[in-house]
Amino acid sequence: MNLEMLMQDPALWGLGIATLAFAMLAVSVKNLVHAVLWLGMSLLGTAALFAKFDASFLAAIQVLLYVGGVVVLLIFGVMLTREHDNLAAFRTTRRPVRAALVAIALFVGLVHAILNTPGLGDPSAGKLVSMPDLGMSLLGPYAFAFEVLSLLLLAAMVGAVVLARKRDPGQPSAKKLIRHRNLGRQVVEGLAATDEVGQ
Amino acid sequence: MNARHPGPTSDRYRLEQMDADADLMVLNFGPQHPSTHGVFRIKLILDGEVVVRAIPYAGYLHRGVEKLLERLTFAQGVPIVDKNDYVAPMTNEQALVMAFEKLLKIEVPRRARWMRTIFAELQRIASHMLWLGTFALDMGGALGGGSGVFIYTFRERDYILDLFEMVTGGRFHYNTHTIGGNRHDIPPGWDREVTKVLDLIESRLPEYEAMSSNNAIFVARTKGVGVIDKELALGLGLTGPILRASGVDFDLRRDAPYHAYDELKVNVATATAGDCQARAQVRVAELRDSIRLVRQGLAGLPEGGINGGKPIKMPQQFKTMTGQAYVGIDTPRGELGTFVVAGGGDKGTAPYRCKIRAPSLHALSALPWILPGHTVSDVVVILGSLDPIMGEVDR
Amino acid sequence: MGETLATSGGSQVQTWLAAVGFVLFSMVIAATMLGAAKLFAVKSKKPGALRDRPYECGEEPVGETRIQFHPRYYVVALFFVLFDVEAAFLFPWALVLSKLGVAALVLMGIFMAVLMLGWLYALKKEALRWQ
Amino acid sequence: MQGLLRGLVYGGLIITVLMTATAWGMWLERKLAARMQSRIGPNVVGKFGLLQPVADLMKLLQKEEIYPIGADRLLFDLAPFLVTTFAIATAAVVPFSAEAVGADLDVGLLWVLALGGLMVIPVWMAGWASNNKFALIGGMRAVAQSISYGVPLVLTSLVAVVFTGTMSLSGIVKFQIEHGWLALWPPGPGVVAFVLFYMALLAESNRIPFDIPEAESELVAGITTEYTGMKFGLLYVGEYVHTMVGSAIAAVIFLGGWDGPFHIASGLHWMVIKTVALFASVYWVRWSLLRFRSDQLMRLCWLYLVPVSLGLVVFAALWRHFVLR
Repeated sequence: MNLEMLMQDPALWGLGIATLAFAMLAVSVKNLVHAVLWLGMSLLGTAALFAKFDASFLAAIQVLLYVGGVVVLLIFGVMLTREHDNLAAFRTTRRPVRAALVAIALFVGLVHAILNTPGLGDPSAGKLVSMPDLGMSLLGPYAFAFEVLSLLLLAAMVGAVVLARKRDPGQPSAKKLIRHRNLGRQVVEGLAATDEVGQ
Repeated sequence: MNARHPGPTSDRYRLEQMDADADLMVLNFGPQHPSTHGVFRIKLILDGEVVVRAIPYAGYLHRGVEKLLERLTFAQGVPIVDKNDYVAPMTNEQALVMAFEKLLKIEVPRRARWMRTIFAELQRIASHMLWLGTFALDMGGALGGGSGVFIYTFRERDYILDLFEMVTGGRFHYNTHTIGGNRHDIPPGWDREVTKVLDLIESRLPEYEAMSSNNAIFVARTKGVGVIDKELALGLGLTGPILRASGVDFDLRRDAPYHAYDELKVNVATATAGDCQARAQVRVAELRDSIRLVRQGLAGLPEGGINGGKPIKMPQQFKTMTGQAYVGIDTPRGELGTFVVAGGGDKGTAPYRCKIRAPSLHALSALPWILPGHTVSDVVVILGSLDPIMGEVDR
Repeated sequence: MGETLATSGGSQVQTWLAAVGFVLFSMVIAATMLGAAKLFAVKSKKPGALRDRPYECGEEPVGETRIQFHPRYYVVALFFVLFDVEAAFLFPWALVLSKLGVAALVLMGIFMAVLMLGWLYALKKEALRWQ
Repeated sequence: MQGLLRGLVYGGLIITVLMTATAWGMWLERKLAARMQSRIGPNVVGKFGLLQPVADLMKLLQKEEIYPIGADRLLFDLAPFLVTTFAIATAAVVPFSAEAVGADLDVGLLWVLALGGLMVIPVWMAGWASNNKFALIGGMRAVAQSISYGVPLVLTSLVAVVFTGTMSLSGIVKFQIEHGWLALWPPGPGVVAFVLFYMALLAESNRIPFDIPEAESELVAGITTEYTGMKFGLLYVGEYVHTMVGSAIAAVIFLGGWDGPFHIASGLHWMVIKTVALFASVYWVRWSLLRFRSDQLMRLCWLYLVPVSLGLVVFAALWRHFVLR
């Protein structure tokens, strides 16, 4: 299996174009919820690509973690914003040139990395890596990285806890006080605007 | 919920406890909602799923009963109050009739008083049965275990309605109380039927308790939820099982006896926690005590007439009457009071003013105090534990 | 076909295609039902604003529906992803458990213990408390 | 392409049977519930009301489609479609017998878990797209609950992988045919894992006592509040199919799949019996219990189910390593 053969595979072209199209949709639609769902579709396309290259485990994990997990995380992220379905600011950037430069640099970097992957175009690279092999290498040569990863996950967990923790009620920050005044006004306005029946 | 109160929310759910990064949601709970026990509306202001503030609105079932009572003659008024507390209709009749009797200073025969006691306690059983079912429904939904309890308890309630049908011919609009006594005497063999039904209910009660009040999920849902403390209960004029669950040992049947309660011993059930679980416990205990009271009443039912002897001529008798009377009786929901001012209404043949003190209305007035800080799920449970009957609230 | 076990390491592409075919068929079923409904559903002659109003117990909806939600949902999702990532690493480990020595057990034990530390921390800080 | 064809053919067969089974599973549930409540249940359409599912389908097809004001029409339509699709597609890897399997993936277990995880997205979509507060709260609850119970679900499935050393569902069954059913043997971790898996299954398919997202006494009808006609029907069917497939998966992972007790007359029929029994038991639980509150549900999951299932994985690993060697 070399590069030329790959290039002539219609299924690969179809999946690749679909994945990219969904990705484009994800960054171009106005509606934030739609954007997240298109991103989910794009990730599903990636999973299909993995499956196409016989990386069963990776494909399943891609769906389990990215589509089932990260997309849900993003959905809840969207619910943390105030306007889910009309985010005009999402489309505009104040520094288009800088953004374009970053995007181009990233693209070039990725292409460079892909082209320099050892074994690309080498027929023997198509050999299957079975799941048991994966487990073996995870606990063999990459054991240290694996353990470091647990620390990374721990850090993420602690971060989540910090995010969730209620701030010390005795010492409210100035920003929070302002927010609470607004909340109080919301309560009062909510009552005033809707008490059409009586007291 | 007006300017005089600092706002029930102030000490229960402080704004400072809320997360600064979330919006409030205004959610209408009712009037057309599966668990408002009728047409009742609470406007909830939610922080996520937690109630910050609750504003109840009543009046969707207002029928102007009190005004009607000023237009109808005294005797005509009795059947229309049946619809007030439509779960225990007979108690409404009793309260109204007793107020008229007090106004007219009419002595009710002893047999009629005993019969009224039996009726009242049967109504209590029927009402609490319905409450148990609907309360389980609130927690288990129409698509779950709750509906099982609901259907079972409705079945038992139906048996009791059968008993009333034997006496009065009606299952809902009894109109069996007249000023000065009862209209229908109990048919022969009725007491055997009653005993049969009571035995059945008593034998099945443990099963229902296992499905509801003794169930671990039931306890988890009700314990510590919707606590009404003693001060709040007394301050809002709560009565009946809700007051007794808050640790106040007060029952009109024992403390200001009417009917035949002076001759029967009422065991008043109380609890101190004041939460939904305590209210459930008190009601179940009352259920058992009512079964005992009905049995005792049937055993000691005296012979004799059931009416005041000579019929009261309507409506001339009232024309010259003056004065006022208040009678409060303990219904399944609490103190149902009727206050009547005689003379003047509709050319003198009707009461000048008739005020009905509905226990459910007072119970619902506790909502703004106890809902804040609880979740939407708890709103349903708390509402169910107060056992409101909207017909009575709105009148 | 259909007989390959995980450990045998045979190509799965055809099996994946079969799975895709299965999914396609389920989509056809769902689409057929929706399409049939489009065909047979009655259409109101009087489309009314009142009927199309979102149900809010018979009252006019007050305030925004799509509001800013509480961050606690986000935190739960975060924890879910983290535990799922952990599980993702556990799966290959579980496959080779019988072939590896005690070292693999110990390594995985450390991995899980570190994560449970995070869980304990979350518990202690009541981050997973709902409400 | 040969694989695709196989998928379509087997898919056609399995899905048709599955949908039919689910339709009459609903009938069975209604009869069961009626019996439990001293009622009769459906008895008008056909003998014993057996044609009731058909009548329901006819009715739902004719109902008017209503889009609430402010609804996101695309997602509003897409949600029921995806719920049903995902629910059915989960069955692709389930081996109903040694032959009757749509696609015997080597990562079959992960396929099941991944699609089960995907289910939450259309459910949330339905809630969000309705522009209804009850639906939105229901949707948010549904996602929070499903992902929380997804953790013990994944971890208890891992117990099976630890014991069997394979992620293929038919591989798991074959292991059980050789070594005994996981729920029964080894006696300790297997049965606990089965109970936890069953609980997580109840939560994932939104059944009492974990039916918070569709708590009809508080959220009216949860995510389905604004849905009418066939779209409501699809959401409803999706839930039942999910329960049915979930029962089948539980039977495969823990109850030996198509293996008969003591290998007696192994075959498809045992799988059917086990699935229907589990399906009925889900509804037995449903019609007997009350409902938890959302925070109690979360606490139950994160405080007890997650650590217990993780401990179970460790225990299973030790068992596998030292006892089963």
